[in-house]
Amino acid sequence: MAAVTVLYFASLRDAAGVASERIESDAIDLQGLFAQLQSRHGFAWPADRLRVAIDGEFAHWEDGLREGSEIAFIPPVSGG
Amino acid sequence: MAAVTVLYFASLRDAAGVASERIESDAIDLQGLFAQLQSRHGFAWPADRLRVAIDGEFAHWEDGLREGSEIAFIPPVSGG
Amino acid sequence: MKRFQLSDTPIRIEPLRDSLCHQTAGAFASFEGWVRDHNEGRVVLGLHYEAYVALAEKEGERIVEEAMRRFDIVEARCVHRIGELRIGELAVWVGVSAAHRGAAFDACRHIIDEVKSRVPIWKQERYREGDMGWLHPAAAAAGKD
Amino acid sequence: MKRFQLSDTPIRIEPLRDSLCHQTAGAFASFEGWVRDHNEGRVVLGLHYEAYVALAEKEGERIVEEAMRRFDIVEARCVHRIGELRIGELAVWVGVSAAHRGAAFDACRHIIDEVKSRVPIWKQERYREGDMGWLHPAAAAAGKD
Repeated sequence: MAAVTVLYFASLRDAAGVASERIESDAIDLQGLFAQLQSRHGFAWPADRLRVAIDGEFAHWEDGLREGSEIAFIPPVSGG
Repeated sequence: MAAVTVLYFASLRDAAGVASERIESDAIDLQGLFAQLQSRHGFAWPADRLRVAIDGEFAHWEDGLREGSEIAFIPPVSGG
Repeated sequence: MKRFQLSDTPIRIEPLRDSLCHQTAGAFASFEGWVRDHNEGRVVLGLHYEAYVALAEKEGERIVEEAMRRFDIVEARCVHRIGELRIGELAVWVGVSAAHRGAAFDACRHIIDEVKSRVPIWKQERYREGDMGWLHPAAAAAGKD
Repeated sequence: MKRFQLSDTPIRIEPLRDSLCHQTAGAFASFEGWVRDHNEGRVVLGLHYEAYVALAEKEGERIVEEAMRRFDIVEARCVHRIGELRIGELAVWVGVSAAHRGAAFDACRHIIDEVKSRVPIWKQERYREGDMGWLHPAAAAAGKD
């Protein structure tokens, strides 16, 4: 089990109903964590349409969960 | 014979020593006029490196001389 | 000096432009993104930009630094607004100075293309009918706006 | 309104840029040509732009009008300085607004390329050694600066 903070942005935050949450998860990687949160919040996005970041840097879906880290799921961007 | 005003710009004016001159010419076209002025002023430019204008519009070297018109020989431009 | 910045207040163009001046630079290209009054057939009254600030600042900086290495340019900067914007307001500014114009244009376009596709910033439009919508363009539509 | 102008006084960018704003325009691209302190290995102290004014104004206007027809843009303008200029001064400004950025960039670049190759304006550089020289680039060198 790892305790992490998860950040949500844009429509993902609207779906989650919160901008961030602290959760404990037994997922082995970020992909697994997203699957758990997707079923809890009903996210419409499949993981392959999102990017993921750990502690302010882009990460890979296969990366493991580090205790105390901050994880962000990043829906398609629309700046500019 | 046609009396025309000829305008010179940039290095062509430096070579002519004047910005404009009024001349009478029996040249049948602008190409012929340029040849006359080239031999008088010693212009280094061949006609095919220049453009020519009559009364503020681009013209063709084969165009004839119109009495009272203003003719400009235009060396390669360097604006911008 | 940071070459990429997020700003929650209106972007002031003149000091940005002046910061790119250099005696060896003969060319300057800039791009501005303005808030339009419509999008995909709907009337837009205003919009909100949200960013994942920590990552957006890093990724934006990487993009401009990459352009500094990849193109033969003198200086480059980009500023992106966040927060509430009105129609006509400046949402993003990119400026590039270079010895020659080809590199200035190419780098400027490269930076805005990359910023739009890589920097974690999201646009929420507010429509005449009272609803709002987040824009999450599919990768296939990238490069259109 | 003339879309192309010659100016014998410093170009003021802000009113030009503002004149291109339009609620349907989401993108704005601009180009500036600045006086460099060197050219082809020589130190340049300043320069002088001379124009065949009557024809330059007509040809410049034709170039911008052509761009208005050829590209999907909202508005475009160009101003070129004539007379004496110092190092760093703004020699030419081009601005284009459009719904989308591709057309804004393409039209802006097209206009400056055409202005440099077609408008009867000549640059005379003043060098550190005291001499001066008119620039008459060969057609083959077009598009370099």
